[in-house]
Amino acid sequence: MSDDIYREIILDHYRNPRNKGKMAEADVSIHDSNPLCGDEIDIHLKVDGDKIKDIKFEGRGCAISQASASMLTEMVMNKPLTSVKDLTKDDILENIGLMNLGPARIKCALLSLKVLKLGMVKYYADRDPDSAKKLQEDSRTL
Amino acid sequence: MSDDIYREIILDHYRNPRNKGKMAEADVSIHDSNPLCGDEIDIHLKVDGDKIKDIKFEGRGCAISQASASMLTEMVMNKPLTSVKDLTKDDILENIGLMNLGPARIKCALLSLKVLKLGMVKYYADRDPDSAKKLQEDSRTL
Amino acid sequence: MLQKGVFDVEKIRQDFPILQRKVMGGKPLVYLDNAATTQKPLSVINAISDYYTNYNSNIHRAVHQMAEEATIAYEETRKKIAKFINAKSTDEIIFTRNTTEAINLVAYSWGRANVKKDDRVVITEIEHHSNIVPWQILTQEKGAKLEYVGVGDDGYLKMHEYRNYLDSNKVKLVSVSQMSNVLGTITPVNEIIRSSHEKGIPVLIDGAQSVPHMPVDVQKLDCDFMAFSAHKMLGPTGVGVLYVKRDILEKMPPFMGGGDMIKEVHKYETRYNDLPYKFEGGTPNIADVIGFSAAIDYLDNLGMDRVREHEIDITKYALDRISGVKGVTVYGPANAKDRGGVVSFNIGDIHPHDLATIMNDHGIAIRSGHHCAQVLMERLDVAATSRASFYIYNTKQEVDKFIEALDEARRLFKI
Amino acid sequence: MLQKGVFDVEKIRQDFPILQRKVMGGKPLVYLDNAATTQKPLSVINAISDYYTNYNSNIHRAVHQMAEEATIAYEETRKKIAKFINAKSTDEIIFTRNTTEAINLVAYSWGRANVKKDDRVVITEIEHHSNIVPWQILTQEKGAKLEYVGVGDDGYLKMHEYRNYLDSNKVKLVSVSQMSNVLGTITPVNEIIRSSHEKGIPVLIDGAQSVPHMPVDVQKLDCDFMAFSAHKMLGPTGVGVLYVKRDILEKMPPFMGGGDMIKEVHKYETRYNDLPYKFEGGTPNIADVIGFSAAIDYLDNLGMDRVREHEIDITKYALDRISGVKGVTVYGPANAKDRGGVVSFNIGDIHPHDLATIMNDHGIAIRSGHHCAQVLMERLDVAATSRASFYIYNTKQEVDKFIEALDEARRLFKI
Ligand SMILES: Cc1ncc(COP(=O)(O)O)c(C=O)c1O
Ligand SMILES: Cc1ncc(COP(=O)(O)O)c(C=O)c1O
Repeated sequence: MSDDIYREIILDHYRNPRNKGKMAEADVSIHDSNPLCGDEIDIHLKVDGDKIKDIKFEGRGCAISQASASMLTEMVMNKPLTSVKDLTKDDILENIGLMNLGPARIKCALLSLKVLKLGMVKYYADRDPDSAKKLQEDSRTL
Repeated sequence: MSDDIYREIILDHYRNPRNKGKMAEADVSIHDSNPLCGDEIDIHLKVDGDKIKDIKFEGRGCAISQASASMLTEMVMNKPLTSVKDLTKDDILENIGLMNLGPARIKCALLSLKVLKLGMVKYYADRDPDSAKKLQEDSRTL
Repeated sequence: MLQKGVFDVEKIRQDFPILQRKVMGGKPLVYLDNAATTQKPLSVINAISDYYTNYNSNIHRAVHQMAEEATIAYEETRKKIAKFINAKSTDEIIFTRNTTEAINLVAYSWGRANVKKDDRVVITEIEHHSNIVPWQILTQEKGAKLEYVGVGDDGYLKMHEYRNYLDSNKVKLVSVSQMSNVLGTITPVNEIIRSSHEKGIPVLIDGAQSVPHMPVDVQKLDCDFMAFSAHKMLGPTGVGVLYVKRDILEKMPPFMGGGDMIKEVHKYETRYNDLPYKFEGGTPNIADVIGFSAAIDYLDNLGMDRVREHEIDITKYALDRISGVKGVTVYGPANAKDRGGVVSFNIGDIHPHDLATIMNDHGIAIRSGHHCAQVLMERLDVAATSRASFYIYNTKQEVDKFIEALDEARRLFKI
Repeated sequence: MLQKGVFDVEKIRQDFPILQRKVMGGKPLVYLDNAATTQKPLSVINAISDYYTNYNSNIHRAVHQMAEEATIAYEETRKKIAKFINAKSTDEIIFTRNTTEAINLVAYSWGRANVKKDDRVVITEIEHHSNIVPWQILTQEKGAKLEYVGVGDDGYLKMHEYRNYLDSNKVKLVSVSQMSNVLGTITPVNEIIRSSHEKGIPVLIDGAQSVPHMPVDVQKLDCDFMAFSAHKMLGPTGVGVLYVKRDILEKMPPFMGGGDMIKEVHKYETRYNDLPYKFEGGTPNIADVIGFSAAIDYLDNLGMDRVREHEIDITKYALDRISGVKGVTVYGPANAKDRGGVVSFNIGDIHPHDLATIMNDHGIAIRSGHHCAQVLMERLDVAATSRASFYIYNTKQEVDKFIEALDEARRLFKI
């Protein structure tokens, strides 16, 4: 099983994360951590009209959480907010190629999506309260 | 078993308690209750030199606790404090003829002795702190 | 149909190993102390053994296989309970030790943050000590006032007193039992909650006696807090539940600080965990929460409607029979439909403790004393009562034995 | 002698049904997560089943036979525990849910009555969240200050910092773990207690890791409070113990209000029960307290001296072997005699969570993360560590398997 998880691509994203770092003048910044293991992710977003113009993450944690965050940034960069809003748990797990994680490790893989959703809650809070509320609900299930 | 407990003499003391009532100008009055069942006993003492000159009790509770209190007052009336001080659990149980009570009912039978000992703690508090302390310890084991 | 009973009690009895037990030198056990704690079916006992035998592990904070299995089983129980009382979300279900801790949690966390000087907390004269003492402590600390809704001689709450308190506009919380553990009275919680809410006052329901014995739906009731104990509904000792509506829970400060209830601890500040974990400090009672799951399954399987029906049936029978015994005073509503399966009474000048001793000679377990309801005892002007209380495995034949033992007590005491 | 082990571990293993279990599709379970919770011998599992099968009843307040049997078994456990830690009296033993509740009880009851504005509470950087967060809450409420005694790179407390705090003359309480659940450090509690007492300051000992693993004598220590958990010493989940010296306990206000902790309840005032019942509100976790009794028997039978000896032996072996693995950093004292059976470490850039996943593939249960000690993690400047922790049933062969799995992790991560 470990051989399936710790494939070359995961270790590569873990050791050479894409879009990692701080962001000057982000439109939204948000932080959350996984109480299970203490993994932490910060996400910074720049939004342009209806699109994610730039995304960066900071974080520390296990290979799964950090590789997943790295891969998530690539996945949503330059994508319309509407499509990002609807990202599901399964989208993420498919993206990182880990469909068979147990419940504890799933939390690691989904932390960055949770943080991204919480960031969008913040972004939508005044602009579109209904979407904010829905995203808030979503984030609870992650 | 119940036939052994609820003998004529117990029911008699229960229904016609001796030395029951208030006491004007008691030297010591003390109250305690059994948290198990809510049985309550007050004991009032008049002490003359080294002797219990008068004792009265008030109370409500089960036949065992009330009969035991009634029989205790008869047992210690006019007796020297020194002998009352040393009364044990077994003395009481023998006196009322109930050597085979279970742990819950024993508490009922011994409540009046506990209150009497606490009364003597109060009486001895200034007069003889060592005896007071020993009686306090004793009362805890009842 | 009701003649034969609403379900097959003989079959149910076989699921409870303790009911095969003999007591007092060979007498079959007649267990009529169910309001204190109920017996446990084999499935509950096995669920606990199975946990310790196969996947005992601390939960939430580890990745090894047993930790995952234990975490899943623990959290599945939370889901099951949410469904059982129809909570909107599992986040609203907090595990405690018992009803007592659940109510204390509300008093310490919500109470200390919200109850101020001169505020009123309204309870009733029928409450269990667990729904009195926490409010005494809180109101004394805050300089607030504790008010009691009275109970009539008929066993019903004096609702006009309750409405008067509400009209004072000083009430911060109403906390009331849905079913009295002494009188059996089922209280009008729907009306209490509705009228409290009109004034914006939250309501805590002590469900220790109601949740085990009848269908309870927290969303339909619209109560703000609900507390109950696993051990009174076939589950293990050591597990209680506090339900709190989410919007209230979100604003409550933590109660017990420690492991599992935090997200991040720094030297001088702490971020608390998400709901409901914020309120579950330290290693939980994992095995017994999992055991409770099997108890919920058992009750779900029977159907709470039928549990209630069975109890009305047997209580009616018991009330009928006991009213024929000379010297008996029965407390609480006369109509079995308005009460739970609890029959409190006194007989002649036999003290309840003595009566329980005599009953015990016959293998019959009843409770005697103040039932942790001394305020009610003062109201009834008795030191204590005897209490027989029923559950799913009790039969009318057991009621008959109980009545025979009453006659024997009368003989001994010459009544 | 030590070669062959201080006692017959193979025989002990047969008493633990879970150790026969296979995990991850057929691998024998290697359980090295004992600091989180230990496994249970059959005698403990059976004691719980036996209670529910034969004498389940609520305690203290009833006279029927089963209630008596349950009350006796419950109170016998209290006696046994008093003896196990050499308390002067059973009145000083309070049952809680776990260590966390025990410490919170002290913070709420003793703490709120005694800690005032500008007072200091002194803890250390090695504490578990359960011995941090309650004091954060208390000191924040009171405007008091929380002070941390630091820990050196060698894993030992910086005792000069502790003495400086004492010299400030503002300290109201010292609360310190006797054994770190991360570093394994055994702290100099004798010296801490002696010097605190010279200043009249009471000391709470968090014994969650020490009481299960070495002989502890509260009278010899002369500590004022001691907290520990049954589930970390072969006992069931849901039971903790708080020991408090009687003269302190007598002055403490109650914590949880409710049934069983009262003597008399009136509408507006209450007389609390005798010790220790005053601090045990509501129906206790009866079954698990009785189960704990069997755990104490088991440990008594082995002898705590020998338990400690066995752990020194296996820890020494583990430290020796792991120090030979490339890329490994081990935390805590180098000398096995100064530490408990806990080995925390990191290896290369493998995150502990990933390492635990790989270990799990081999049937090895270790813990990874912050171990509820984030203040210590900040001090060590790591996000997390991996931790292997031992108990009476662990063998050197299991340590060997653990080392092999470490090598496999290095292969996967190309370290
Ligand atoms: C040192 C220490 N203190 C306190 C605790 C908390 O114990 P519990 O979770 O049983 O309350 C633990 C265990 O996790 C511990 O290791
Ligand atoms: C109405 C009511 N409330 C509260 C309680 C307290 O429950 P527990 O002892 O499980 O905390 C009881 C049971 O004794 C009860 O009957």
